[in-house]
Amino acid sequence: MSLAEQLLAGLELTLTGMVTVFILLSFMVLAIGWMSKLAHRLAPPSRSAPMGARSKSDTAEDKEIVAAISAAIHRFRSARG
Amino acid sequence: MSLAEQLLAGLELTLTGMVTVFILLSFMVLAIGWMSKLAHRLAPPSRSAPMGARSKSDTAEDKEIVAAISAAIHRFRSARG
Amino acid sequence: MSLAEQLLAGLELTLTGMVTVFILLSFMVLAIGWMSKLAHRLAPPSRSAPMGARSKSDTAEDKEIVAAISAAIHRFRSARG
Amino acid sequence: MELDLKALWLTTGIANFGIGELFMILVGAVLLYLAIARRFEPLLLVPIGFGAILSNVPVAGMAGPEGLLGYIYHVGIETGVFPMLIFLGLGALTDFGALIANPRTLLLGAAAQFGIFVTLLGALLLNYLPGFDFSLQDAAAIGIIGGADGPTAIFLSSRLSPELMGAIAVAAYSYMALVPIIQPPIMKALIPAHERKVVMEQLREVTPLEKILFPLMVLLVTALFLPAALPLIGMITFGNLLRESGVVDRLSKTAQNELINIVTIFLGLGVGSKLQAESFLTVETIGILLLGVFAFSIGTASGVLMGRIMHKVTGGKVNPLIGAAGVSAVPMAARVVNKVGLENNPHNFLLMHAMGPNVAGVLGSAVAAGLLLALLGGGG
Amino acid sequence: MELDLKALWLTTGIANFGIGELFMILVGAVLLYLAIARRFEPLLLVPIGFGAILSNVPVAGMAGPEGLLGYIYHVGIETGVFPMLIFLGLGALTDFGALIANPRTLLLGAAAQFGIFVTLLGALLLNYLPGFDFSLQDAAAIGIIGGADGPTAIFLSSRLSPELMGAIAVAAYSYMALVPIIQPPIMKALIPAHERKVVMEQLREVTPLEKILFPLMVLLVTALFLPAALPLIGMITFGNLLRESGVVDRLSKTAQNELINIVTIFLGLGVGSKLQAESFLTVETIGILLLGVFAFSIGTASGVLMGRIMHKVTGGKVNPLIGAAGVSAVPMAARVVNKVGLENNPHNFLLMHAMGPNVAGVLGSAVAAGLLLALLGGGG
Amino acid sequence: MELDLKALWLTTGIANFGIGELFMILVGAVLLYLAIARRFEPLLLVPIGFGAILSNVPVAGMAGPEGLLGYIYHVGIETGVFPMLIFLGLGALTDFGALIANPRTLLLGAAAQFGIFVTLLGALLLNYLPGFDFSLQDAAAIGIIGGADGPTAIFLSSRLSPELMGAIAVAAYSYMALVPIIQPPIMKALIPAHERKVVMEQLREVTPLEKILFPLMVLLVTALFLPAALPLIGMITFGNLLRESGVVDRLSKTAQNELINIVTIFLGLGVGSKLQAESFLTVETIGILLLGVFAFSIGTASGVLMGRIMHKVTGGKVNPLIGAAGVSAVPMAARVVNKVGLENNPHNFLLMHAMGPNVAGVLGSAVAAGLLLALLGGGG
Ligand code: NA
Ligand code: NA
Ligand code: NA
Repeated sequence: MSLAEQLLAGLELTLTGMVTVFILLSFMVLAIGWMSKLAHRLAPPSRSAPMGARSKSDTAEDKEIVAAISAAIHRFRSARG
Repeated sequence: MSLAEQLLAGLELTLTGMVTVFILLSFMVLAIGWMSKLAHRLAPPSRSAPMGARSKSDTAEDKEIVAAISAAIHRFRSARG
Repeated sequence: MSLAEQLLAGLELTLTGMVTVFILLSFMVLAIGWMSKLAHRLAPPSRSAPMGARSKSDTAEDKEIVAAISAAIHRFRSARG
Repeated sequence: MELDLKALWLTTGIANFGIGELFMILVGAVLLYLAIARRFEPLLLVPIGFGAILSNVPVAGMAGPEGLLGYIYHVGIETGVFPMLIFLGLGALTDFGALIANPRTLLLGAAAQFGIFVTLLGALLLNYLPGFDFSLQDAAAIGIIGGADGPTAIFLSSRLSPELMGAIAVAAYSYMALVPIIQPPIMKALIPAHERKVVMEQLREVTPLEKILFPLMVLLVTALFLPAALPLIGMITFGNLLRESGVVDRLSKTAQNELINIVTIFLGLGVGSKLQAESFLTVETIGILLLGVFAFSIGTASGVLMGRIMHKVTGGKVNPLIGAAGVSAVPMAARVVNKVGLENNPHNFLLMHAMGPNVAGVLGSAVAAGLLLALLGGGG
Repeated sequence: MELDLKALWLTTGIANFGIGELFMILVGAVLLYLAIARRFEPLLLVPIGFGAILSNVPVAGMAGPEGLLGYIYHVGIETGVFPMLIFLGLGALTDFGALIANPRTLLLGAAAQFGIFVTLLGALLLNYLPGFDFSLQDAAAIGIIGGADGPTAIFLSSRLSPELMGAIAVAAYSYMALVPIIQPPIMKALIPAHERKVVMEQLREVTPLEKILFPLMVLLVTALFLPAALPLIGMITFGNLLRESGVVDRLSKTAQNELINIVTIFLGLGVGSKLQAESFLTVETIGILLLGVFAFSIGTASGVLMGRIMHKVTGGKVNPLIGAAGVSAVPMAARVVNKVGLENNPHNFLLMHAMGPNVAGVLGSAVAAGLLLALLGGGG
Repeated sequence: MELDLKALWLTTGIANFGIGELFMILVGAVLLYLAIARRFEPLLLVPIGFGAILSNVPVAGMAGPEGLLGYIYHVGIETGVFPMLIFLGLGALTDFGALIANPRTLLLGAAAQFGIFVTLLGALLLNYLPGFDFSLQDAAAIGIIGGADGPTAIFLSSRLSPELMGAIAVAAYSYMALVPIIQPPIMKALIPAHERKVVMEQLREVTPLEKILFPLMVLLVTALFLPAALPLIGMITFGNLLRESGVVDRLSKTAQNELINIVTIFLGLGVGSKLQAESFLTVETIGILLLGVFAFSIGTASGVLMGRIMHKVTGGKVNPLIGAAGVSAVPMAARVVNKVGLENNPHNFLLMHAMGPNVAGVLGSAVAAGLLLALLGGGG
């Protein structure tokens, strides 16, 4: 293969490659969209949103706990030192 | 091997198999019994029972600690919210 | 190889071996010395000493925290039981 | 460019999918559904189901000799290494205390293995139907489904009948998950209500030394009488010794966590590689799936009947329900026993009593597998 | 004794070191310096740098067929197994929520792959210079540097151009670490200030079921259209399913910790074994290192331009900056986007919005790698 | 049925056990006893002891070419990979600070290797007795017991004298556990009481940069002067760099926990596979076990005498006791030094001072192993 032929093959590869990548990822865009609709129909987000909310408040709670503990330690330490 | 011969071999296998499994596991029953006696002679269970007991009370203690911590957190939270 | 020849080879090996081990580890002694000087020039120990100190006091702090928590638990337990 | 487009088209899955592969991908999806939504033995069925999908995508060659799943199968399953390492981990995870406290429950674990042999006979009987041509080895590998122990089933079928492994593993894990549905009716049908209400006396404490000597004892008996069972029994006792010896905690922890987890991922993917359309989509697979239910039922029944015998012999001290746990399917079967026990007497907690026959069932089916290997392993 | 001393002398490194090996040890030391003092992708560059040193010590033969690094290379890299296991771990580590909430950002991940192909062409153009003789396969392996994804680059070069792997891996990881320096000027040059200030609306919540179905969907599309991408896409989706299914937490935790850590150590050492003087110290390596910067710049530019197109199409809802994250280099590129965004509007946190194109870039380059493998893998 | 019963009988262990196998199972049991009840290096001796039992059960073939232990041996020990990975983990576990603060203690680690060579000569002298026919390679592998470092001994014997590995490993680990008994009398006999009371000045702080450069320096010196020692030295320095670099904590943690634990389990089982009756039950094994005690004693003595020299040279600043730690056996030997030091002066804590020669001993014996490998590795 001459260098020019090789370069031509490379250009072809580039075209094929970018087109394929775009087609494939576009399909994924559509597929994910369908999937989300399906998922929302099977398990409506209202059901999961409070779950998300709950898990958030859990985290918040955790933070409160950590805050409580560090406050306690801080008080202890300032009492000491 | 004809199907009938095969089936006969299968029946033999079943008989051999169940007899072997029972004999072997019966031996294990005996062996475990001897082993326990030996173990109790070498290290009387009185020695290990309190250990078991201690580990139990450890667990109880752990539970108390957890209870203490959660009580503290609960108090903190009710004071807050 | 006769036993005597073998033994001679063994003696040679011993001599070679001990000399090599000593030379190599002596080189390491020197190399580590140079390395330490280099390291101290690049990052003076004063910079790292306080770091060491800080990490020590961190440990001390950790111990205080552990002490605080166990004291709290102890108090709780003695109040209870 | 034309040529190129054709080459490109030939690299797509669409151009290469056959109906069989599509169907198998659906099977993989169903396994994932059962594992995730229905919690059917997810630790194994998620990797197996995903592996089944990967193996059936054309062109990719994931299950081929140069694909990841092919390598995994070759290195870890063909050699039997992965099931053995799973047994190592199981040994490190299992507390045999209940069995040591009441060793006679080993006999319940023995009786439940009857399901293995009846299923073996069932497979041979299927040969009278057209389309079935199971060898004795195949039948033995199918029978082991009745052992209700996944790694044992995978191990034996890797030795005796690799091409049936896909169907056998799927059947074994699926039915293990169905134990709560399969077992209770059989238990109720075979045990009169008053026997189901028997409260068993509390198990005695087991000393640490007993727990250390136990795996060595099991090893010794196996070595003397059935060394062919050593690959599995040897590893489970080794893992258990790591656990109970108390001096190698870091090894024990690794065996029961990271090591078994890594091996589980690979074992599942490797088994999934045997769910390729050409070898799985046969009438024999249907036969195996049907025999599987049968196997569990017979195993449960024989365990329960042995339980009734022990009930009689001990003058009513044994609740025959615990015999059902002899099929292994740890700890599912023991939980089912506990649940059925509570239905009959709300204060009767049989869980610990059922753990004895439950772990005995693991030993029992490993012994049965060893025996089948010893008698059938060298050829036909 | 004289003979012995000579034999002893010949066993020393001093007697056997060539200038090439010494230089490569220096390269290894520089990589260690970058990794430790400059935090250039230390998880990979520490093992790679150390491996480079070990491989270039004469007599020791660490990278030879009977040396540890040689074994590692043979078992884990030649087979492609280690990069696949890394992808398994990455899948278990990655939350694709941002991509599911805004799937159109996949197109940014697609656009950024242009860097791969332009670099491929650049490599072929270098052939016009004396000393360069890259095959199409070599050029493709070099191009994948533009994918900004280490394991993908290692995987593809192990298949297409093993002798260039050392230079390719070093370039890929080094430039990934340089993303914060390479990207911002390009982003600022190609996007007008007012577009850089666009505040994007908050991403919607994604349900657990969506997260479970997402990997299966990605797997399905890949299987249908480009099965050659399955080794990488299959593993990242498997890992992600382990993570999101919620029923196999112990497997997910192991995949994202111990398993990926062990494999990372070995992968780095194995890649280091390809930094031996004779194969690394060539003019081609210099070409590859130069092309690497080029690759990242083009990828960034094309991602950013796609971002501007999406900005136009969506009527200004998309901040084009997030296009720069399409090169992958997770999570570095997304952080760079966030930082540049904050420079233009101190209240504009783009991090979550950039995570979508960022993980899309991983999928995009795995797809590109699959395509190159499909078209060039069978020979010339 | 008659035939079947005979076949069944032939599958039992009873029908196949020889006196040698039974004896070796007893040996395995004794090793387990020492490991569990007496805490003799349990991390290795539990797997070795159990492996010894498994290997000597007839029919099972666990140590054969198709058995688990046989595979482990073939994959991980024959190749030298497992000892190298252990060294990787040891490097990640070891703090070389004490050695960096006082590098001259390396000479104590050098002196203690005299035990290796004297034992080598001892093995050659045994050849004058009937029944012994050790080659130079065998003698070198036996000598390395004096290095008091298990993985080094396993590594060297896997290269030079695989058939003696069982006895060598058992001797190495057993005597390491006996260090608290073997060493004190020698230390007291060779050091006058007033020297034993010397209080050493506190070690200086070592900076993080020194700890990072240390493994690289050791690597460099080894590469220049004795590259044959690189498989072990390279791995221990790599592990140490992972530890000290501070940028790859997750790799370091994995190397010092899961990775080394998994490899330890396998290494032990694999070594156990070399305790098969036919190769272990020889007069040579008895010779090796006797030489082992000898090796440790000589190593201790030469370390201690070097300590006395350093005492003189430094004008009394060095307590010669710490020379005993030069044999390695980390951290047991350093603890013994500390204990003996406290006996002579209740306020004299020598532990940190003994850690320097202790880890130096590891380097020293790895260097000695490398040298023996370089001079004897290519044949005889
Ligand atoms: Na069973
Ligand atoms: Na990418
Ligand atoms: Na040593």
